[in-house]
Amino acid sequence: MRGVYVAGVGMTNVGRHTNTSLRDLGGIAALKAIEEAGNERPEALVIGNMLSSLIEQENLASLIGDHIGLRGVSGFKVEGACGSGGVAIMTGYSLIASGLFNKVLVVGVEKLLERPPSDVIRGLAYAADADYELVHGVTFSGLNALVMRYYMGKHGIDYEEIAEWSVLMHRNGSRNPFAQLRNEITLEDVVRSPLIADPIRLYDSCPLSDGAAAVYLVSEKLRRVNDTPVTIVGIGNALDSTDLTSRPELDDLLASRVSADKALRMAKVRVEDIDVAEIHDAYTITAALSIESIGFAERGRAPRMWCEGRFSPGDKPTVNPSGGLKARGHPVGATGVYQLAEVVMQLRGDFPGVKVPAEIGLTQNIGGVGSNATTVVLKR
Amino acid sequence: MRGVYVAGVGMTNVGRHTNTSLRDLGGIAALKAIEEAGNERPEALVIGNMLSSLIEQENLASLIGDHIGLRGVSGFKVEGACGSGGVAIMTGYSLIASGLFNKVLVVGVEKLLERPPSDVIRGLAYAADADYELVHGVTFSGLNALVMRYYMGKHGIDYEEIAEWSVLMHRNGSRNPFAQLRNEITLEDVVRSPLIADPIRLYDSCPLSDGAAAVYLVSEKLRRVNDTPVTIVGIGNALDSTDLTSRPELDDLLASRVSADKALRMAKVRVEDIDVAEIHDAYTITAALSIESIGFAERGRAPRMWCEGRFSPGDKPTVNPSGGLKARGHPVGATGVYQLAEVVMQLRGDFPGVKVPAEIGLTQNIGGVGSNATTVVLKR
Amino acid sequence: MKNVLLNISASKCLRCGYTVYPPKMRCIRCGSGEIVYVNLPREGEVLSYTVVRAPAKGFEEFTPLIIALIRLGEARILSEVVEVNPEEMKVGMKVVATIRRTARTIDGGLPYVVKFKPLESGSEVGSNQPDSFPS
Amino acid sequence: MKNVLLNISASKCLRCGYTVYPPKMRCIRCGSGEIVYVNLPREGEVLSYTVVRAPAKGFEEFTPLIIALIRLGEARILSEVVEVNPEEMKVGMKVVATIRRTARTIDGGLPYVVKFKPLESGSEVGSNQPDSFPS
Ligand SMILES: [Zn+2]
Ligand SMILES: [Zn+2]
Repeated sequence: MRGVYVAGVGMTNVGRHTNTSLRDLGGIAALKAIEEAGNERPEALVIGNMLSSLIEQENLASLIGDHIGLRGVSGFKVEGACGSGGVAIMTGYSLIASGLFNKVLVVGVEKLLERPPSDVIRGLAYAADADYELVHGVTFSGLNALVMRYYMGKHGIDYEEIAEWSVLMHRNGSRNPFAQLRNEITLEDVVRSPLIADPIRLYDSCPLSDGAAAVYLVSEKLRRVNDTPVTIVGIGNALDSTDLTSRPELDDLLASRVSADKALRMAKVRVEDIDVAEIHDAYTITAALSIESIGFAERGRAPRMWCEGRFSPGDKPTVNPSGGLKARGHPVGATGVYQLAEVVMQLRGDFPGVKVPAEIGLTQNIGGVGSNATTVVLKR
Repeated sequence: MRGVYVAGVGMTNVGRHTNTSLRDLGGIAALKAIEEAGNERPEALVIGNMLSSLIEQENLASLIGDHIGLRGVSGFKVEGACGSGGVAIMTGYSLIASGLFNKVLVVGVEKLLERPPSDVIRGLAYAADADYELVHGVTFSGLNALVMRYYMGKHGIDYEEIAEWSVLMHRNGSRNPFAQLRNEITLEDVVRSPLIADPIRLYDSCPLSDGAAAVYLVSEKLRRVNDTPVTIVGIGNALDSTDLTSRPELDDLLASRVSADKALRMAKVRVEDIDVAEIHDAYTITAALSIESIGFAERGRAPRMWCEGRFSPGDKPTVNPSGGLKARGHPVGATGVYQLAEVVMQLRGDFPGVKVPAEIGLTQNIGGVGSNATTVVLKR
Repeated sequence: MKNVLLNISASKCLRCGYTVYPPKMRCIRCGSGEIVYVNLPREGEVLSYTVVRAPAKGFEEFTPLIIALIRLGEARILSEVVEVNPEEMKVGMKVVATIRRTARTIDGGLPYVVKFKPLESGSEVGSNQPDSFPS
Repeated sequence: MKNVLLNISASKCLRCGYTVYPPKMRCIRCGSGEIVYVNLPREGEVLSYTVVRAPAKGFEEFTPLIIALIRLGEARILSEVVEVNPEEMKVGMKVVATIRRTARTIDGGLPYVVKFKPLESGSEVGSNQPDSFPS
């Protein structure tokens, strides 16, 4: 298989972009990545997005591609719920590895805050099973809450242990100029925040976000050794059910586990070798499950480990120096691309927030309650 | 680049599937293709779909994959408006050519008829520019009507010449057991049908459809010579603007033309060598533009040619022996996969409708008013 | 009519026996296509639950909304639990299926769905259920 | 206010001069990022038109709806034409921009947009326009 390299990245701030349209948001991130890659015209454009239907716009590759002068190139959108950014990277990787293209631009973009929150909450549940879950009014927070209560009971873990994750993420996010939530918080702030779906409180949850990120992928042929290009050495993606009920064990995120195994095997990297990781903490419980499924912790051990200082800056691996979905924010279809861009910047040494000295990095982006996951392993 | 072969196809009837859910529809087509390919478990699943958001369901790879026992495989949805099926094939092709997988199942599925027609008409306009076109209330028919009037004026073509396409398509469709419209019609029927967006009449337009189709792609390694497997020898995709207004010339479908050029060049096939083609005739005018952009006719010549008997069974190329979108129907994100499955069956000799003796076939699937196009060239 | 609506149909694999809800076309454990549909029992046990307090659009009148993951025989189901106060919910609680209306669909339909209530429910609590199924 | 709303802003490439509406961040002809925004003239000529008779949801009260592709100086725009009967529409007709309300947004907003009317419109025809902009 041909090698795939990251020649440039770009991102907008995560947050509320009232006066910036979807096409402008995607365009800004895209043009930054193109500029970093030496202003070469990409041959293909892959868009990651989940919910532009809420603002009545599909066909985003055409919309955003044409907006930035890419008329005539190849392109399309890919979607895997909140894991859309990850599958966009998987697609971009394969378009280059196949030999079809040498230069592919991957753009994740989401603009949720144009719509009222209750519409967005309903939209996010399109990741779940419309006929068997959404019909009962369960929200995405509610589905994660079912898993969280089960996990706490099974492993004997207190709410406060899990909630501590949020404190850590706000601390990291406070130093990331692209993050949506840049205030430090205390455990008491989390515990006192309103319940949104028991036992999940507001501060256990990522915010609703607008944002766009882009990565410019190139083949070996175009690799420019001077620029410390970062190599994608492993990539894996896997599906689990949309519904929670048919899973044999509620806290085993099969897609997360299988995608991580595939990516690590392909990269010939052991999980202990990872220096830095950006993982998918849509809720504090998601952080625990993702960390355990990747293999950074044994089952039921992650919260105690982060309470003991593990995964924080200085530890190996450092997890979510960006602040994660919790503090950087979660512009749904863009999140997987933000993660990749952040880890690339860590490997290059130019991430503008918490810096992690790193040779090997990992990203994991999850759609639904673990129903679609993509893991990427990168080396400098 | 590794060769990519079609080891199996499957499809449901096109039409109204009131008692079959989206997941069942996709599952039925998928399992037929898997069965044809010898019941081997695919390693990845690519879904083509545009408008499942209208029934509040995203994450279709997980939903449909898990429904048919593919838990743990890789997968995601791809979208390029009405060209979603074509870009799903492009994606499946690249997943195999890259070496990431040896067995990839591509499923196109759409279920529009659960929603009232005026909602579906609004949804189809998500292919256009929401901020600059949909805001004025223009429908997808309206956009195509603007192009049709322009084309008629520029080339001095009468309405009846264009409308004749519909008569030909109903004749072909009447022999296709999978087709939605299986009645033969006269030119007078078309001319007397109600105007939906002047000059487009009801019978100039494809129907609203439910349906699903699947193709099972394999690498060279798994090619089984006994089964007269069909090879994808060329594939091209290109973007044009979502908006109509920024295009230098309204009847030049750049994406159609560029994608066809790419596919033919890659296949080392001349356009004169094509025996059979399935093209994207969402409206009668779309047939003319697609036929001309591929190079089967000079600009402004296609309607006169089909009135003189060209493109009908017996001619080279025979175009749309299935009945096309006009009569087979247009289950939006599935259409491109139907086209591929139909041409594969023509090349194998087992298409159950109008048969075309053929060695080389072509498909072209278009999203928006030519804003995304995928062309595939196949050989037996 | 009520009895028919109360049938909760799961898929059971004839090869390995794995039984799941929602029903699937192929077995998710062994991949077999030899699937039969079986009715699940109407009584079950709460495995986990939540109280949705930030509702999706359309479910405002049902909020706070109790959602539970319930073991029903060999399978599990996700549904709403009614006729109980949020603070009375417990893992391990026994519940039984009933038919109630849920929120209007996007096209204004008023669907009736299977919900659950405590198996030996005492007096009906002040309920957020605007309508019960005509029996 | 009306004058500001009537500004129709296109992007013009400083390198090759290509001017397009809607405005783009990069030139679609030469790829240049040297783009300026220019106001298009308010008077133009119909290049093509249609009458939408099968409306998208929300536009029922505006049906039949006349939509035209209009040349405005160096660029083209797609918009509605008002104050004219469908049978009076012609390619080559001169039109001028005006501000009118369009259908409610999905969230119930009542947006005003640029529409066009015949340049030397005679008496107002029985219009399907429920509301005109307060001048
Ligand atoms: Zn089984
Ligand atoms: Zn230019």
